[in-house]
Amino acid sequence: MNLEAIIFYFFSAITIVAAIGVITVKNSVQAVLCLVLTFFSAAALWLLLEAEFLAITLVLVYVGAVMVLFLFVVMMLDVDFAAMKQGFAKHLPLGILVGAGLFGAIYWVIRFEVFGSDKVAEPAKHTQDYSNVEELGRLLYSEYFYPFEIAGVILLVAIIAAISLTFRGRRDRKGQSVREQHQVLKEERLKIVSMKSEKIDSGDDS
Amino acid sequence: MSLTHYLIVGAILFAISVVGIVVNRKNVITLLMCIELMLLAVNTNFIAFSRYLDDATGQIFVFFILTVAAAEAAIGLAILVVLFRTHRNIEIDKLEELKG
Amino acid sequence: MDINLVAVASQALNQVSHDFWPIMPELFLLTAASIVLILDVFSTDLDRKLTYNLSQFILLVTGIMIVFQFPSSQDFLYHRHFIHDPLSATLKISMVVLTGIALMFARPYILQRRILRGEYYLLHLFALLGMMLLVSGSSLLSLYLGLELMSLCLYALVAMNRREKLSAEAAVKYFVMGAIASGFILYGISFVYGVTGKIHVADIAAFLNDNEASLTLRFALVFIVTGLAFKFGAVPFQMWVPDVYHGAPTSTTVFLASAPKVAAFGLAIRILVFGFAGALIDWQSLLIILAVLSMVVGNLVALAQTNIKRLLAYSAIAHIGYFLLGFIAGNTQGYTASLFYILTYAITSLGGFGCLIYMAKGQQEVSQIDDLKGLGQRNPWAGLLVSFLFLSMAGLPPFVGFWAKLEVIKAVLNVDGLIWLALVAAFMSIIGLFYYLKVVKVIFFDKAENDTRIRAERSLRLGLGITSISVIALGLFPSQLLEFCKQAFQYI
Amino acid sequence: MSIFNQLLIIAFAPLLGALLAGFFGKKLGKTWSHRLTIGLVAVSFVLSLKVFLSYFYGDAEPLNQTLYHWASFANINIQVGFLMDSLTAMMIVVVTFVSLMVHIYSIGYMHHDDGYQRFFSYISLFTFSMLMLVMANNFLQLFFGWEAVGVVSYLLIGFWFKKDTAIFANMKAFLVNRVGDFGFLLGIGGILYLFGSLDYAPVFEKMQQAKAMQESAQGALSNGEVSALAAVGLEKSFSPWSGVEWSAITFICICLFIGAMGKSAQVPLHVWLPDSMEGPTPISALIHAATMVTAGVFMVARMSPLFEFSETALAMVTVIGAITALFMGLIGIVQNDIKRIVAYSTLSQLGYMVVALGVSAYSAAVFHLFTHAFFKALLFLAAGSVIIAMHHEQDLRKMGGLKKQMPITYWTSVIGTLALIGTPFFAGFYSKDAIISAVAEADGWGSSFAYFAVMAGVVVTALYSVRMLLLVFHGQPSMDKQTASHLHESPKVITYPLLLLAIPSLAIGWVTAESMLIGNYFSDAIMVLKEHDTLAPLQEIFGSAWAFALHGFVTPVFWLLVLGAALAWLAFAYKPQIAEIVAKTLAPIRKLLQNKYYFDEFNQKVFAKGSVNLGKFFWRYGDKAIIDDGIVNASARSVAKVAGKARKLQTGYLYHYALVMLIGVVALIGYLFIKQA
Amino acid sequence: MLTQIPILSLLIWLPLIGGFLVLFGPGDKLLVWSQRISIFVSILILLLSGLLLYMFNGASGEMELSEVAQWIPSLNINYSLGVDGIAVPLIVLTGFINLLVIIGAIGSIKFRRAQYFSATLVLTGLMNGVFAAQDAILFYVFWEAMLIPMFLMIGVWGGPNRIYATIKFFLFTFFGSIFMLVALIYMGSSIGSFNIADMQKMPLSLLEQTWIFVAFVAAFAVKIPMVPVHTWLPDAHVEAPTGGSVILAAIMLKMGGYGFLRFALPITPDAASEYAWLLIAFSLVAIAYIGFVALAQQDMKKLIAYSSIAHMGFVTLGTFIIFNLASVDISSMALQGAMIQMISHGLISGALFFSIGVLYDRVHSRNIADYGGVINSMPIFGALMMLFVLANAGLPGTSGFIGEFFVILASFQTDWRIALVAATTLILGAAYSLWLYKRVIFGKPLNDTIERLEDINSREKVILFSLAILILALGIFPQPLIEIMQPSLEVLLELTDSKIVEVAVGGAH
Repeated sequence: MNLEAIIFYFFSAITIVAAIGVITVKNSVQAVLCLVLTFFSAAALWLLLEAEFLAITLVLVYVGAVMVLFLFVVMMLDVDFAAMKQGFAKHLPLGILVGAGLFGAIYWVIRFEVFGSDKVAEPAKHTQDYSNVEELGRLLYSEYFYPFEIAGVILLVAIIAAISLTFRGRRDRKGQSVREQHQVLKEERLKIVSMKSEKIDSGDDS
Repeated sequence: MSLTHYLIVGAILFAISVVGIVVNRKNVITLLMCIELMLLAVNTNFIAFSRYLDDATGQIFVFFILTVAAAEAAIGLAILVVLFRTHRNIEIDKLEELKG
Repeated sequence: MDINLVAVASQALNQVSHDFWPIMPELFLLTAASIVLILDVFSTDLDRKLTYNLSQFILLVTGIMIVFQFPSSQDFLYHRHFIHDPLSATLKISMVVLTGIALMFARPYILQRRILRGEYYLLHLFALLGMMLLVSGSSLLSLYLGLELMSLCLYALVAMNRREKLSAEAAVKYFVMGAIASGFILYGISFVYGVTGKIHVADIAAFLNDNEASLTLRFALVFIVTGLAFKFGAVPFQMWVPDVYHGAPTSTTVFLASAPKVAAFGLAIRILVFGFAGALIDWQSLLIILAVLSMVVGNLVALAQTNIKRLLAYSAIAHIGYFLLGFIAGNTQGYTASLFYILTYAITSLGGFGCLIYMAKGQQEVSQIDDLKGLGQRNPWAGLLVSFLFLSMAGLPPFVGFWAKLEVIKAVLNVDGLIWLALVAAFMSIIGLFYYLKVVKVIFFDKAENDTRIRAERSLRLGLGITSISVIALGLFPSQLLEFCKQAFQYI
Repeated sequence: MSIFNQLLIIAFAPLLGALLAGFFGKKLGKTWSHRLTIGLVAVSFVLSLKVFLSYFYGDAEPLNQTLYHWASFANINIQVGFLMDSLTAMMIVVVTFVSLMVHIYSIGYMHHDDGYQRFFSYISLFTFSMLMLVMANNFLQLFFGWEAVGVVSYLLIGFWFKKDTAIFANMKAFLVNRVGDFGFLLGIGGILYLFGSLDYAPVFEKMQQAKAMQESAQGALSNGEVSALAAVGLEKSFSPWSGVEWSAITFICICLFIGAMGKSAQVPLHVWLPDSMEGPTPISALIHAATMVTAGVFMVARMSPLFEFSETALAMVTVIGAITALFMGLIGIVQNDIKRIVAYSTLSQLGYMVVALGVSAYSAAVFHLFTHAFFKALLFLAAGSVIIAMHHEQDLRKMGGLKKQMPITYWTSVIGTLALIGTPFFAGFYSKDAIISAVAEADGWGSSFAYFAVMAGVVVTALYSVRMLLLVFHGQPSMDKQTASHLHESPKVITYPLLLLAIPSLAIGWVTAESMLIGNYFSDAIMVLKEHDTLAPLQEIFGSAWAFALHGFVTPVFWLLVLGAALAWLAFAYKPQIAEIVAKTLAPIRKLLQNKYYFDEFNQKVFAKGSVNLGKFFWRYGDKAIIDDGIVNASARSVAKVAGKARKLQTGYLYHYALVMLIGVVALIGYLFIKQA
Repeated sequence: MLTQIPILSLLIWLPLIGGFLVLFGPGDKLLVWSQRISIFVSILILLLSGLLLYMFNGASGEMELSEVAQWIPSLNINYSLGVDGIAVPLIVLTGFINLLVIIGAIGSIKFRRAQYFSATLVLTGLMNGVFAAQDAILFYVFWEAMLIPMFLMIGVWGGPNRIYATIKFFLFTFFGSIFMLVALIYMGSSIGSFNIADMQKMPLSLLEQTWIFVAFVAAFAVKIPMVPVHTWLPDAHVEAPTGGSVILAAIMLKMGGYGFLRFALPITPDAASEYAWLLIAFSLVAIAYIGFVALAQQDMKKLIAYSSIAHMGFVTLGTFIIFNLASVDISSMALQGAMIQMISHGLISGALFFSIGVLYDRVHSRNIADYGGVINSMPIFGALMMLFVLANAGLPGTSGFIGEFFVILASFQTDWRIALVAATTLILGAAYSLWLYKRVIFGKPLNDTIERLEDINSREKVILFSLAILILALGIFPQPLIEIMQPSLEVLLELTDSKIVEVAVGGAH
């Protein structure tokens, strides 16, 4: 077993264990941290695959920004996490069954007979002067400028949406609705109470 | 290491995320995390293919997926906040007013 | 080297400016929406009348632009991420119109409920942008991004009624399920990429032309079809539909049930027909299962509903089943039929959900079927128009829904061995008829609880009028719309 | 005026009267209503008589002419037209004459009734219908008349629609007749099947050919009948149930005869006739004695060319007729209602006619029809006269001794009775004796039973007729004093018709017998095969009408008659105790007779109740339980149930949704794999 | 000049436009004007129907007065109209019944009357469309669209259980016709034309024919209706307002028979001939079984509804018996019988439902037990009702007789047992009709209400007398009607010859 294999298995194991941790640990904060660990080890795997730029990005952007956002929300929301994992074990068998089924199906199409090393040979490693960032950058700004623009719009939309959903300005103010006023029924506003007419004692006030 | 090895890692991550979604009955945040896991599986797939095809397109794709995932996470969390404000909790179990 | 760079840059610029025209509507829409966004921030008008009017104006201009640059050929642009063909233009026009009508319904609704207003309109515009990019996408990447742009806007729109518990619940469900579906599609795409090494639909088609579809590719196809089915709301990926339609603000439901369906149709065409034409047999058999299940489940469960929004949601599921019939036929005629179906259905369901806004009294929502009681008595015109919509959904002549059903059934009948599918469709439409009749029954036969005439805003009356009049007008003269749909597929 | 035009007037004059009285009755008033209708019927009668005489004395040729084409398409041509020959001529005279008498009589009888105009309208309408029936030259028109007289009879029986018994009786009459019509219609279907036409002419022509064929091949063939039919292309046959084969002719004849059984009230379809006495008495005279009920006899006689070629049908006719003749007469003995006695007598006499048809003595049957019309109408009208005098009391036991107060009625009744029982020289004698001698001659299946029946019938007829005469007109009055004090002879509008009818009852026999019985008066209308000609021997003993009557005194028939009359006198006038003793000793038989052999009970329970219950059963279990609840609503319910169940799948829990989605994906993948493999 | 009038289009669109005019013009607020417009339009329709009779030649038996315009060119669906001798009488009947229903509604509909007029007129236009359409899809559009106004009519103006009834009516009919639609599309797309005449000529294998025939039977058997898919009819009739029942019975049921003649027989003759025995059997069941069921009814409308089913049994019997008949004469007789039965039943059942409406308007009950002795206070009505009841029982001299007579006679020519069963109607028909009459009309007045009933007013007289006159006229002299239909029926008979072309088996000898 060469070094690459050792690294692969090592980080794969961490990735998977951490991923399992994400869905099993009780505390959400711990879960997020598990996820962070998963990302880190996955980044290592990506490095093995010579995707340096993305591996770095994953750590910087994803772990640095997105996961922090997660943590932020988890902590901001006043949630009782103790009660949050009840009944977990009860549904586990079903979950494992489904997961195993899915995995089995996937495995069948990616098994070694299909994508094994004798079918798909690993291309030669890149030479030292190869820059992953440069290659991606060139592609991104030439061939993929159009999707790149769309991605920008998506981020804009995410900003708008996130703000409008969470921003608590004083914009929910009262106002009049002409239509509602049109449709008001007399019975809804006016209550006629029948009362006995008071007797006027003649003579008293005269 | 053959392509299959990496794909299997992706598949396992994918399966774990799916199991997480199905098994988790309480916490919406965990759901969101499972979705992140799922995207991670996808990304791993792409990168593995990209490597073995010796073609950068897959990595470009991952780049965009990461972008979208970030935006998605933002909106997801915003929705979560809205949910918390209306329900005062984020338990999946209690999201059952809409049914039938 | 510097000179060289300048030369390259100017050359590139030339090329870009030359190619600018086809994407002009999208660019306009984006720019204008962004400008309105800024205007909105500084607007002091609490009713956001300006924003609404500007939004409608933008839609109008965008629509006109699309008409003016209506292509007469099929061009792949921007490194083949963008396709400019009659189909995309056709779908874009339809979506612009549908969005415009949806906004007409939305305006009074959100005014009433004090929902954040400026962003509400703008998110519609951005969603429309996403849909336009989607239907023009010609690589899996641009399709994916368009889809996400649309979806993200829709998630936000569903959650917009921030004080409403149901709305939040719906949004969570929609978001989670939508994200899972996206994950599935992506997973599928990753395999497509892995097998073919390509992400452009044309390249995939070429690959399939030369190679037999491997099991892995077909496996990937299942994931992609799953994602598509989710967007359509086809059984068994329909679970979100009733809950979201029910929980979302009605104005959002109006939108959700119309234009995005058309966009999803575009997506399906781009992927399945442009990309996977070589695997037609495979996705055909998958779609058959989805179609049958959708027709059966949609119609059956709709039968048991008492909530009108859920009823319409299940009916939407059933309609997707019929819609898929045209797709299943796997030929131009079938796609035409499906396009016709989805367009007419979008119009009809706009009106169908719109009438709920029309009927709403103040903040009270119309949720139960029984809330429509006596509409025919209180407001015969409105009663008639609304029942036109429901009868059209039932597929009765002389409404447009009939032609839609006729078209898809005809498409299926032209395929050997699928007569049974037509019979299933016919049979399920009987069950469908039952619950639509139930609604018409409530409108006309049940006694109203009060006799007050409904006084609705002009935009509501206009919206309802447009939808139901077009339902009957297109029912009497479906030819133009049919031709419109037909020309969209002239390059397939 | 051509004969055809005369026929038009004969038929349509009463219709005109009916329409006038019916639609403008209120405006016309009572007097003008009866004047118009009577006038128009009188016109009809006069022309009928003229036509009849032209046939009786003038040997006029039969006339067959189309009035209009009712329906004609492809090669089918169904028309409305008239066939006039000796038989029809005789019938129209009977119809118009009795009708005229009844019209006149009704002026008195219906005087106080609210529905006076309506009544005249109805009886004129009846006259029209009956004329259409007898003058038809095709089966469609025959059927039209056949049903039309039924309807008018229905209307007239239910004339007093407030009376529950009346409206029950009229419905019963119509329905029982419909049973007959059911057969009749099938018979017509058979005619079309066999002859390809609904006109009489081609049918008769074919049958004449068959007759000629058979006569020429007499003896040469063992089964002449069938082969003669085969020779003219009528050999088709039916198989009503497996193993039995009927020739088409037999089938047709039996079907047609079922029709006749309904109309002419033959057992077991006789049940309506006694009940029909709920109608006004003039109706009973006109419809239920003289004309309509004889339509069946007329029809069979008209169809003699067909019946002649079916031994089976003839045997059936004989037996049915014989049963009716005897057993219905027996009921007459125990009845106490004056009209019902006459009704049963009618049944019995109809039986005689039918027996005669059965033994191929068509002429005798028709002749009896002819004479019977007069004396039976007379008896009914006389009974009506009595009933008026008794203030609508019809029970014999409450009468008696009316002879003094009502001499005209009495004497006309006596004439009618004598005619009925077949006293020589009276009209009934000629016809009845002819029938009996024909039956004696016959050797077909059932003819010996028939002979016994008709002979016994003579005694029975005399018995109940004389009994009625004695109980009504002789003996001690048993009515209450109030009635007794007001007893008087009926007015002239009533007695004149009695007198006018008494004349033919007395004399028509010896005027026409020779020509109609043994002469060839009917030769152009009735066809008899040589070997069936049971009337032939009569020619030898007949001599003249006078001689035949004298000969009548020495036949056993006469003595049976005397025996019956004597028994009646003995039991009901001389020593009433005898009647009581006999009644006691034969109590079960008496009970049987009084209950009319339980026919009504049986029909009521089995057919009426049974049908309604069957209908209810079908409705409850077939329509409601099986189709509606079992299939329609149940499927709707089960769909709703499934829908409700399916709805539960939408639990509202996100993880379930995801699970379903997942299962969906896995299932689709599985499907893909399976398809692959 | 006359021949240039697009009379069929007028007959379809005039009532439709009139109906919408009434609905959106004067409405209920200006009821008088609604009434005037409706009556005016109805009279115009009747006059146009008369003009149609005049313009119609009919000697050839082919389609006449054709109008063709492109409608949906991409599907080759045309707005194509035309009539032959089968359609003309039905259109005239529709025009006639429409006028009567409008007149009848004036007195008996108490609320939302303008809408009722409008529904009636719209219905009339659509029904004319059904009879005149020469394009299968156009036919189907009218066929289905027609359900909507009828659905509303029963649902809005109907009795207490109207909703069940009207939905049942709608679903039953839809159930049948949706499969017909599939069949029509199947044929249309395989020959590229939806023209009915083209479909009649198209070659079809026996298997195809069988399936298409099943679809046709599903559609038309429900409509006519045949046992066992008849149960919607009694419910619909009982709950429908008088006018609705009249239209339903008089015209809508006829569409089933019309459909058999126009579609099932000529398009799928071999399948029809193959399964004729089955339809004959069901027809006989309808005649006998339903006759008994009618006998058990306690509700007047239900009774008449069941009797309608029994009478329609003769239509189907006459239609399908032709496959067992060799001679054109007798086949013509059977078809004539079926057609005349349709027309006549239109008049008679219409008249009976009007009569029941007359009673219902006065007593507000359809229960037989609530009546008795009506004739005492309503003699004119009693007399008319007598005629209708007798006509219903098939009395010669009324129109009710002819159809039954022809069909029984024709069926006798194939098998006398069929005729035997069919002829039971003579007894059963008379039994339920007369028993109804006896219980309702005859007898002593049941109570004060009955005793004080007013006889029919002049409006009702117009309706009932005109029907009575037609019933009698047709019964006494049906030849004009027969002449109109005969050539077309002969053409139809030619079309029922076998379609299957024997393919010569390649000789390998």
